[in-house]
Amino acid sequence: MKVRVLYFAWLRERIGLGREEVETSAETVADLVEELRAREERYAAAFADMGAVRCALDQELVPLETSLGDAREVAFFPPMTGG
Amino acid sequence: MKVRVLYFAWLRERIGLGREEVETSAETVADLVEELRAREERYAAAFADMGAVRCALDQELVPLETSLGDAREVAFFPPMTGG
Amino acid sequence: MSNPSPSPAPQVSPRIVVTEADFDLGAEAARLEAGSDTGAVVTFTGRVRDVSGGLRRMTIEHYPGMTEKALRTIAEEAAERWPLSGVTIVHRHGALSPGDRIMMVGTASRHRDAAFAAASFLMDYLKSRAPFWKKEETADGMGWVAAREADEAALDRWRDRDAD
Amino acid sequence: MSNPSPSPAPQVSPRIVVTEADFDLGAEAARLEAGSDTGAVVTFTGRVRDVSGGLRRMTIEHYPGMTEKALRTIAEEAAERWPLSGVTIVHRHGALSPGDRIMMVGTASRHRDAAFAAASFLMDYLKSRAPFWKKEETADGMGWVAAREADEAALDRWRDRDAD
Repeated sequence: MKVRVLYFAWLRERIGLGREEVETSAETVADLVEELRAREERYAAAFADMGAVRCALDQELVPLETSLGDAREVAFFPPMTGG
Repeated sequence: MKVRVLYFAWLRERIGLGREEVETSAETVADLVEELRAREERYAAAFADMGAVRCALDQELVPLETSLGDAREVAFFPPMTGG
Repeated sequence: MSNPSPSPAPQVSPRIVVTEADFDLGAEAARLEAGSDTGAVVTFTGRVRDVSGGLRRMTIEHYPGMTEKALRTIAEEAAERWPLSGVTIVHRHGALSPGDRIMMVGTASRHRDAAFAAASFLMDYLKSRAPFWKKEETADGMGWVAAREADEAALDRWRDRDAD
Repeated sequence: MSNPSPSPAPQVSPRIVVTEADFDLGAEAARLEAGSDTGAVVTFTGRVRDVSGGLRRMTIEHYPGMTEKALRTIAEEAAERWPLSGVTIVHRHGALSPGDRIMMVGTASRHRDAAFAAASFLMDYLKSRAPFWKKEETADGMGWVAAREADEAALDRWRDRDAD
């Protein structure tokens, strides 16, 4: 299954890109993070502290345990600082 | 002793004037109200329900039991409805 | 030019306006925004509301000698309770029509909680402690607006606890 | 098992603006004032604060596909909790300087308590639930602004009790 993966703020900077298409067999968001971590050091660095990472599935905030289902877009970012 | 007495809102309307000079020997604001009530029916009507009357002495809100002291201005009005 | 030393509690000089004229909310807010340490500005604007659908006019009477003093006292009390960099109270008097602005309060602070709490405090005190009286003219005649018990009761929440 | 009665759909259509441009607070407040039953308008404006005295620039990144949706969800939630006649959220992104306005929320209601509570609610949710990230450039370099634990904790007060 193919998903669009987006990165924002310092996650984008550490990984070095803002979006990519990823071929994955992950069941949950957490599984996808594991796959990405295993790829390259920059991913492992970006996802080193998952307490500092938030996730949205098709533009809805979700916990990491959430099933990917047939989501088309997964986004990772630090805690938000709007306002 | 002479004090300036002011009336606002429906107190002004019932008494029929906005201010007057009053010669009084009252010790407290409540005493002054008694003197005014005794004067004429329109004062008695205006001061019939003292729960609906507020008072300021020299432009500071005070309770009715407050001593007149050497106050120069006493004001009577209904509960305020600003804002 | 670096000046990292923390400044002491700012000296706020409240802006108090009692006027028959309308006011410019944007301009009042812009005044409150001045100052490099202001992160948050809260404004409250009150308007003549046509509750019954038959309101023709509202007339606001006030106590010229006392009004500004009372508003200043309320504003200074707010500035003592919360770390404010600005406080504004504007209140109109005279004849107003449905939809007209009646008054505003504005607060500026570093943080949103202080700005919100102080604005809410200003409103609560202003409702019951500033010498304004509203008279409404409808098709049925004229009448003075009665004070709401809830407005007097609203003051209790500022007495029961310390501000913070 | 009895079904809870469905809450009435909010009458209000939130105004959501995500923009690089500055906004006009007076004009936004005037929009909120429209409607004969609006007695109270509360606005909150957030501004780029120069905490250290050395801030050169702030850049706000956001998530274009999600931002407006998230803001609308927050605004609709507020309109379900309080009887509002208007809700506005404006948030800027891109490069800002110290003193620049970042965002505003505005609420309109018949009564002041609803307008204040809803504005405070909007701010609390917006801080932690809308996809914006701030980066600061100072003389010492660039850095992402860290989320404050207090901002996340602020949401608890809206969970613990029913709105009223």
